[in-house]
Amino acid sequence: MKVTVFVTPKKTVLDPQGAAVGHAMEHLNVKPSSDVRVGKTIEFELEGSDTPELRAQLEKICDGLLSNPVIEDYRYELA
Amino acid sequence: MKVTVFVTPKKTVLDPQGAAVGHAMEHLNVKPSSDVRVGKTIEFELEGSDTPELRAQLEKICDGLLSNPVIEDYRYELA
Amino acid sequence: MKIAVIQFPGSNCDRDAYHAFFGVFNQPTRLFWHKRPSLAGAECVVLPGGFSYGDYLRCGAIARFSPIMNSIIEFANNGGPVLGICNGFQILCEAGLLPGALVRNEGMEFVCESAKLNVEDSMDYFNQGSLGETIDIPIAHGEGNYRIDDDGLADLEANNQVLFRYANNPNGSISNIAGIRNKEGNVFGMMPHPERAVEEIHPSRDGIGVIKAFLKSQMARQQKA
Amino acid sequence: MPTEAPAPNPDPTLNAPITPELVDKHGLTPDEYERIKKILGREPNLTELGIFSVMWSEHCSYKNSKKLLKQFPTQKFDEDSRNKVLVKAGEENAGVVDIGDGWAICFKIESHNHPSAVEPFEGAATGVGGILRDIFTMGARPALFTNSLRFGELTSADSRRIMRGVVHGISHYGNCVGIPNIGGDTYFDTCYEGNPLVNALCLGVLKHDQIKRGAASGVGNPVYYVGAATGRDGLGGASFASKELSEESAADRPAVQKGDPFMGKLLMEACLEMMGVDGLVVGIQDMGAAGLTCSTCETAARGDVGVEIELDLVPQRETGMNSYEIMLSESQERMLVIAKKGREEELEKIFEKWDLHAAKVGLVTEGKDMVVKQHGQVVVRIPAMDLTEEAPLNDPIATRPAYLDEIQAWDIETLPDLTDDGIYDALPQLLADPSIANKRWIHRQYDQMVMTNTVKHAGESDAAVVRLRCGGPDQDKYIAITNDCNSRYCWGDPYEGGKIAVAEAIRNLACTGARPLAMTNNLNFGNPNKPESFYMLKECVRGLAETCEFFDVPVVGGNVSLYNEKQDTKIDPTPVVSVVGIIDSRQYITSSTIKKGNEALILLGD
Ligand SMILES: Nc1ncnc2c1ncn2[C@@H]1O[C@H](COP(=O)(O)OP(=O)(O)O)[C@@H](O)[C@H]1O
Repeated sequence: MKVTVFVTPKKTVLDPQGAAVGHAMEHLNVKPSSDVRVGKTIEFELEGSDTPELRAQLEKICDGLLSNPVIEDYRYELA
Repeated sequence: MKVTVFVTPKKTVLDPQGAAVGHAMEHLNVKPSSDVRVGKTIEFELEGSDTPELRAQLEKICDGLLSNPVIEDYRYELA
Repeated sequence: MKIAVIQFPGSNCDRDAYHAFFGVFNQPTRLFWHKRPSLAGAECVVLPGGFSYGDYLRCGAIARFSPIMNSIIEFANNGGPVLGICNGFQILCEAGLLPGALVRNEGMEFVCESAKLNVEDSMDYFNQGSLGETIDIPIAHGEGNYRIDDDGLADLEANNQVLFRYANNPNGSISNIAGIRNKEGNVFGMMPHPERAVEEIHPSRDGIGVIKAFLKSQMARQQKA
Repeated sequence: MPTEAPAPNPDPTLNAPITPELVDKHGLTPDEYERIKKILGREPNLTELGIFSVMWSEHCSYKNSKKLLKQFPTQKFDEDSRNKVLVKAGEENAGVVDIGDGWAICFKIESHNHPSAVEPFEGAATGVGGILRDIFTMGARPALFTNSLRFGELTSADSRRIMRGVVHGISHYGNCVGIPNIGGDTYFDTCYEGNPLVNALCLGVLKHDQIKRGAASGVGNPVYYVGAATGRDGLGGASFASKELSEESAADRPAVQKGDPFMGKLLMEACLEMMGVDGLVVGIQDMGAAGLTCSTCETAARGDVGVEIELDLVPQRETGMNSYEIMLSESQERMLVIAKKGREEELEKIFEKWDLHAAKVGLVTEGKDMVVKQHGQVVVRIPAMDLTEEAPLNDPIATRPAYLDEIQAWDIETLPDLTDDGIYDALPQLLADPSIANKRWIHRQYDQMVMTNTVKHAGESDAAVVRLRCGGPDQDKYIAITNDCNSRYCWGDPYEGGKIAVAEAIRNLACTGARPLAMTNNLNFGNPNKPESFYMLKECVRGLAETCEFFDVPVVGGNVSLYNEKQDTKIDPTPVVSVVGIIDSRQYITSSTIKKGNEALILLGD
């Protein structure tokens, strides 16, 4: 099963990287009409199927290892 | 229009961050059955609608600024 | 040679490079802010180390689109000498003036230490005859892991484009590569900092030889042209 | 005369009546509240209460420690001596000491313990950013960082996580701004489990005539806000539950500030460039812990003038922020600048060059009030001097802990002597102790060589040595710096432990060839309201002060971090001492490594 975890900076947390990227985009004449937010994706395969146990395990690694709950949110997709 | 750009390390390129994450996951008893790849998402809003011109503009910033074609692939979604 | 040291927002070895080229080598040297439209007659360009644009996105990715980069690319394509140190090397790769790319160190940590480099026989002045077999030059980077595909690597080797290799690879670079040049021999990039090894108080003075080799090789090239 | 009451706040939640519960939540005692009412001649509104609460917190007012700190010598005894203190402790953001030939150094240490416990990476990184701003605010170009770290034992996974985060955070910020981190000390002990100490020091160089003050003056001079936009960062990290301010959930209000070293670097360069222009800057102050509040009232108080700002002009990262949130935000990388009237354009141009925004937010005014407006209406009016100077000074009770008698009665002679063979077992055990073992894993992550002035960095000598380029090639100067504190000794005997910390620092300097110049310190202690904890602080300070006097080493600044307690554990008293020395000749520089072998080893002292 393919797992993709999406980690994004919390809305209220400063995203200096996003700000710098937005600035650079303007230099290339693309003007975003919102803040730019830069997040992470983590992709990997897992043996097994979509069970509550597997989701519990996944949540354990998402919360703390793959994302920092103090400043980031996460969601994941199974395919 | 909401733009999300997904940037991932090319399969053939070493991903030290992914390797480190995979290793850490094993410490938490989650054993991925593949390499772990860490990518980036860049999210922002753009005025306008899904036209060939807009896509051309987007491609210009994706290729070179948002991703480095030597080591990364990208794709984007418009919503 | 009239030397331009480029300052990008977040460059932080710009003054160090200035001090080495002007203070130690007595070359006429000027700092150039990245928004300048031209190189104003500079004969040699140095892209210093640091964290241009905070290393956001990828090291060098945003600086590569700075206004002055157009002039630098044109300058380099016309055979003008360009030296990129650390972040400067990363910018040159992003700009396509040098092949390959630099990614996170294998150990995921920033590394600052004096590194032993094996000198390659690459071109005039950049060879064991003038630099010695090994030199000690400080490194300080978190993303110095040099990557290139197999064909690219074969090309580099076939054309003797590798300048230095790490004796003890600190970052996972392919083929222990620490510094390279372009095929033509006018664009140079290296992760180690030669400007940190030029004075008595520094851990070594091997940077003097490296900077001299760069200046001499470029003067010789220009005389030939 | 009562100060005129502000208009009702545009945000109705801020017009709530002040109840004893609200006062308590703001960490103010009923007595302190009475004092506030007396100063204002009326009840404060909620924004004003918030402002008093941060300014009268221990962090800003030193209300529990100020009396003790008065024991520290602030100037050299010898009136004609070289190396006088030019800016004394407490006068400005950091102290300044003469190093000869018209040059001076400016340095200070500061803690970021609690933020690092909550989010090790960001907490440590913003600690470095904060101390950096304190130094360049004085007009000095930063030349080095050092740091003192204390963690729980490495056998604990949580301590390892905190240590990794802290070290990465320090290296991330320091490496990015391009200032070498050349030394420090690190100890591991269970008493720091969950309560790590992260003390960061920055030292800068300047000429005497470049010293800038954090004082406002000249009625009509514009007040500028420069740097990052204000967000809701740090709110609720204070004492107030942010929930009561609006309906939004607390989860959306991070107490953790996030640093942006890239912005920090740009801000530093822009400010140094601006301060280099003759007469352009009248006063300057960074927005540290209490942000806009602290910088406006302190600049006004130091200049004995009034300052008026309009919050609508303050760059904001989030929408709908009310006056309480804006005034108390702890967003990083911001500065307040008072410029010379008529030269606005010059200033704005410099910030434009560095892609930074300089927003004119107010004026220096007649009178003595700090006035804050929002949407054109006055929402805060407080006499600035009273806010900064009239904070209560406490005399907490000190009681000697009983355990001290017990452990001091212990006789070392009761320990059996090591057998000859035992030595071979004991030595590797000692060397394997993380507090004694090599710290290369830490300092290898710090750029120790950027600026190319590092002569001896972490691991090479008892104190780190840097060259300061003071003008031409023959005008180089060399200084040494060391951080020290063995908290075990302070736990065993706070007075002697304090003395030992200073003496060790001075020995370290002597060993590198340096003469001590001045000291800064970071007092990391437990809750001062607990008599036994306060006793430890009191005795440690007495030991430190006496030793400083003995060696004629003035204290030019420092920081106090109290309340380092977590449930049932409290940290051992940890007065981190950092002494800077000057090396009169380059030949005196000595390292602590054996050179070629076959050298004689001589033991001095007993
Ligand atoms: N947190 C730190 N940051 C930078 N350098 C450090 C740090 N901790 C220790 N060091 C360096 O490592 C060396 C050994 O540290 P330590 O054993 O604590 O010092 P000491 O020699 O005072 O006992 C010293 O030179 C010190 O400067």
